[in-house]
Amino acid sequence: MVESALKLERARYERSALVEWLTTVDHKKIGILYFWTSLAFLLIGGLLALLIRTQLIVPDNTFLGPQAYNEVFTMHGTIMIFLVVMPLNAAFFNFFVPLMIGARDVAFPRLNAFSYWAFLFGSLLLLSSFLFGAAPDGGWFGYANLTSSRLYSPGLNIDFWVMGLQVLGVATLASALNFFVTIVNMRAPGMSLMRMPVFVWMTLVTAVLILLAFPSLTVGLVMIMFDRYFGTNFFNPAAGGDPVIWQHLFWIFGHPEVYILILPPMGMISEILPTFSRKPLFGYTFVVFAGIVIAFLSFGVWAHHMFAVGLGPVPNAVFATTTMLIAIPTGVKIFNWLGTLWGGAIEMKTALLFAASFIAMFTIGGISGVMHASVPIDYWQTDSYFVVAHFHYVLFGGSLLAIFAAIYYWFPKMFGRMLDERLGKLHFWLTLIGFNLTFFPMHFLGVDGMPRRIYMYSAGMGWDLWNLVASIGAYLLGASTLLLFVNMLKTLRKPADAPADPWDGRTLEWSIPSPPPAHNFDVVPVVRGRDAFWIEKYGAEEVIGPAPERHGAEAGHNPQNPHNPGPGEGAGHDQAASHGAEHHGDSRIHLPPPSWFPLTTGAGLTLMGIGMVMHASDTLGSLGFPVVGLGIAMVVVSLLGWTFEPIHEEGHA
Amino acid sequence: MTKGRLWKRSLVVGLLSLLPTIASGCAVIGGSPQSVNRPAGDSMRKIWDLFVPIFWLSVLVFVLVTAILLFALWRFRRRPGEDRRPEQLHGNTRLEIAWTMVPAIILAIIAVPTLSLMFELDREPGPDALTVRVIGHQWWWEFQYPEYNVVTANELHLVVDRPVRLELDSVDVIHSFWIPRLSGKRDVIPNWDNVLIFTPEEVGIFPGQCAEFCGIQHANMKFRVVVQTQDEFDAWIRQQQQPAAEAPADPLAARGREIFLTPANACIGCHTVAGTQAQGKVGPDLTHVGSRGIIAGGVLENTPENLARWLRNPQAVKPGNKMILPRQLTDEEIEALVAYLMSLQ
Amino acid sequence: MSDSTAVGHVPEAHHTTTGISHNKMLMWAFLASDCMFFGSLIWVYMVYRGRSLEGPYTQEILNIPYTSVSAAVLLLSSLAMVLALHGIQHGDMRRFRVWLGATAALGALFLGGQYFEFTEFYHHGLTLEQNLFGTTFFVLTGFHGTHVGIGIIWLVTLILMSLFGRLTPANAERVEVAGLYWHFVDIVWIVIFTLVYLIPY
Amino acid sequence: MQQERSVVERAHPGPATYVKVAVILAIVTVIEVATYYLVDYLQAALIPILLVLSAAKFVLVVGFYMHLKFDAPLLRGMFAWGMTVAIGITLAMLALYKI
Repeated sequence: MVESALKLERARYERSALVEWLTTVDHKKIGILYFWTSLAFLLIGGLLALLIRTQLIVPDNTFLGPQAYNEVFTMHGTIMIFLVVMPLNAAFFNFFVPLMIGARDVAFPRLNAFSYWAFLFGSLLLLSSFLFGAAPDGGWFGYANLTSSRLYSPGLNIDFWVMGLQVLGVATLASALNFFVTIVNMRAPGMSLMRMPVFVWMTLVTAVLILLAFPSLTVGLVMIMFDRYFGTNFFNPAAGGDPVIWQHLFWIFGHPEVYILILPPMGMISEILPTFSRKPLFGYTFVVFAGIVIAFLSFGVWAHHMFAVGLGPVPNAVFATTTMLIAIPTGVKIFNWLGTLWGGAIEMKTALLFAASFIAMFTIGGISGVMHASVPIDYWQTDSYFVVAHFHYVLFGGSLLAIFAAIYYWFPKMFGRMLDERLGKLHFWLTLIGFNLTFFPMHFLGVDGMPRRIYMYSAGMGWDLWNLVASIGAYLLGASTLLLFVNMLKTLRKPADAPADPWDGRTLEWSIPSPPPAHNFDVVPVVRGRDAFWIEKYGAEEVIGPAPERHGAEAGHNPQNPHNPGPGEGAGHDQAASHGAEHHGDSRIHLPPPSWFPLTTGAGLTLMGIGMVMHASDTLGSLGFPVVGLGIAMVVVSLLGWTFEPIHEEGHA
Repeated sequence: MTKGRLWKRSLVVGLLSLLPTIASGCAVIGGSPQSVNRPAGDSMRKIWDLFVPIFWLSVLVFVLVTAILLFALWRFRRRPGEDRRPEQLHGNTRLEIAWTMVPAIILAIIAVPTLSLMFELDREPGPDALTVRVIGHQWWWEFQYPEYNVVTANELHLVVDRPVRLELDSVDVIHSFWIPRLSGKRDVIPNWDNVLIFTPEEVGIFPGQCAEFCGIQHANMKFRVVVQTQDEFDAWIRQQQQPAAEAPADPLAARGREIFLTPANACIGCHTVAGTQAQGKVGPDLTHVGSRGIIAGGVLENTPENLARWLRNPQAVKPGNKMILPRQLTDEEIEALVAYLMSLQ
Repeated sequence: MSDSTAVGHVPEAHHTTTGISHNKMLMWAFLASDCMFFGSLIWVYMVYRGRSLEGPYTQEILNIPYTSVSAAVLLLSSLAMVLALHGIQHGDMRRFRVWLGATAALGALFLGGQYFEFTEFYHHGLTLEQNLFGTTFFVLTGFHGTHVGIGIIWLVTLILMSLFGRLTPANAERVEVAGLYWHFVDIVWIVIFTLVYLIPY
Repeated sequence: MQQERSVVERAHPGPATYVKVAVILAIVTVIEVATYYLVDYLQAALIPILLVLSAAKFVLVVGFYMHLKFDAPLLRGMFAWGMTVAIGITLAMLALYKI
């Protein structure tokens, strides 16, 4: 009956495949859009990295000029952070958070689609700068007053950067609001906060970080924009302005941003290690709590990016202390992952190899981070290649290795096909070797006093060998990443035969077919403990009580399924799902209909950014503000259409 | 080949391929002109002495974590065909407390010397300190010695064992002043009165460079520090205090002087030669340019050939730099200018 | 579905885990985020306070009695907003429309006042480019004004929707959410009024 | 939960309370503006007085008009978190710039 109801629903919105993707509000499809888009950007960002390493492979190289090099390293950083790691995290949020909490969709499906389209268009705006020969060239950190003054950065380069990031910021905020509400408000009955998978927890924490960190970036970018467009003095020393204000605004955003990039991957690791060790996460409460503490502290450490600015010893001492404090919860997480593996029955799948290598590589990055917290040592290491090594161990050795693990882990659920393990293992070993070959020598270059962001170095500096090694490593790393793509493309040509639960999974997404049906769950599951699906599979030996811990406003009942056992009655039914399914032809599963308005709103927003960039150009200047006006009109009309479109926002209702 | 063997073999290959990197790393790092592990100033020496124990502590932590990780992976691996479900262990509060405390204690141990050294590095030097005003320009450095009324560029002369107090300022964007072997960095920010204090402890020439991205030629915003004995330094100061020679005896240099001072050639719009009508403040002061070891923000050794190369096309040598010639100089003019500039000793 | 009629009358809030509706939670999360937005603008203003290199300076130009009236207007609009919400929650659509109209009108009055204030300042030589005070003042109060403007558009949309029968007491919560936004804009002005206008130099 | 909900609904204040709050807000505003003319008498006390008064207005609007006093603790927590971070960072910046 469920099927027939769905078919009816489907028929009403029968459209061509393209239109279906353009108007989809299904969180899984949006997740897949995020997935492929950010993987495409990974290729671009990786290519830029290879250009950087090619330029630096020998001293006095003239492969790229200084202007091209500055554009390349700026875009490499900006792309990898905003266009690759964040949206890859978002791909997994989108696809898996609703599945893991037993929901049929996110709280605001159309807002979710808007997030994606604004992300895509904002990214394209940023990338289109290459076509105009005006790629951003001020670094991903865009330090004022180099960037805020048209005297020091004429041309459209920085304008593209500011406008692109503003659009991406709106997309990110919308997405964070959505996932915050989804996780807090749409959990299946029995899924109390302390039963949520750690990945969901880290998504929640990340959403909070985004909500509180991004406004600071937005305000900073607004100020750069006003300085560049309207002659304001925010960062203008000639009028008494202080360019260091930008650094504060940027790093108040920027340090939480680091955790926005690394906490979701930590969540992925916390799902993958237990699955392949067939053991629950060791110290769940501590891992979750550590994540929350990290999030809280991350707003009090920003000036450790500014130790060399000369804030004075007292502020530096304060920020050094908070920075060292934040290392403690990080250490707790690492030990708990080791504790998870200990005593397990570890299956050496590719996903596990990546996840385990994350622990080791992230530890290196974490330790060098502690070195930077020591202010005098930071006076040496900051802006040297030592720091480049450090944050690549955190963001590649951390975030990306975990994301690779997550790809191998969740690909079957997303696409219904198992990735090739042989290719996967080859990918793993080449990545691990290539990664260390690329980035470990950068520590040595830091010791040898090589500063960051230099487009060339002279032969006499003694930096030749390690730059050569790093470049060779980078080519290896590039090749190994291609293997992932080969693997995915090869796998996608195979028939979709992945079982629902290929890894003996522990969380709810493995309880439904691979790939999941549009409505996710035939019947909203009832959760009887952590690792909800594991408990359903192997019985209640591990059940931590039949969900008595919920109380007050936290308590949920299940109006969709009044016959379903409430959280208190659920224990004892081995298959809650099949139990509920008999009861009703659920005519109330209705999925939100597709909509064009998210796409047009995102396009209108981006049009505003395009107009601002045009306004700064020599040739199209007079068209700029009219285009901005057009963009605003498009946003307003789309939002009106959005408001009056006849649907219920709640996808699961 | 079974999966287990593939895994083992790959592990061995992986580790072996890492070993040479790490082993040779220890042999081939340090010893370059900007290597911080050979400190030549008190400030960097103290930083390095703080770093070394923290480094070994870090190695210890990493080895420990990795050893536990690899052991656990090996010891608790699932063999082919094995299908066991281990005990579903959820945690251990005592362990948690322990591994919260251990990092906390390690960090506290690191924090104490960190904070004390940080305050020490900022301590004001005694009255005998040499004060130099360091001014960052896109993309070269200006050094002023207010005590001696001397202005120079790209080459900072200091006295061995005499504390120096550098007052840092920028005329355009943010730079960062860094002489790796002598001291840590300090940013050079417009309107900020930043100070960098240290004492050079070795005679010699130490390269440094800008460490904050400052635009297209950030990579070539280099300088060198010449640490001298007091006598050498005094001699250098005396030489720098001389006004530029009136009219050079050498006719070629005299011709160069004439070209240099012709307003239409625009040299004097940017450069100063003390005692002439050349009083521009945009580019480096050239009063004693002939006495310097490097030119063009440290890109070139100061030789007649390099100077000629620079004058022929500064944009080819250092693309994007601010020296724009109003017209291409002829070879004859360049020769004369080189003769004149090299005569400014 | 017959058994769902029992819950059919209950507001959609009951469909959620926490009992708080999605929309309301979204708005509160957004407001928490907006605290950081205005917080950032405000701290930059505070840091630059009194650091302008040339006039016109703050104390020469701010007109406290004038702005006090503006501030009172915005406070009154908040009162009108809760009364409108009370109206729709109790099924009184006329009362709802009158008070919501009053809210929007008072908001518009505030914006008009801000417009005249800005023009006046421009005539006295305080522009965006003139000095740090002009830069920070116009951007901070301008962004607040933009928030008020968006709020007015929102309120007017709600009135129109109610006239076309698209807004009924059953979805009074939409008004509550708009009200949360409106009151937030009001409290931001309470802070700005104190920090920018009243605290002397 | 049902019980708590009904409590919430009962506690919602009516128009009389709203008007009372508005009157208090008006009075506080008048006092604030009055302090402006009493700068010479209040001197150092002025800034604390103004901060307390505006905080009072802030709390009144958030508590009564935005119903936070009567609404779910979760919402209070969310808003408090945002305010805490914003105020904390503002104070830190004021300290860094020695204001």
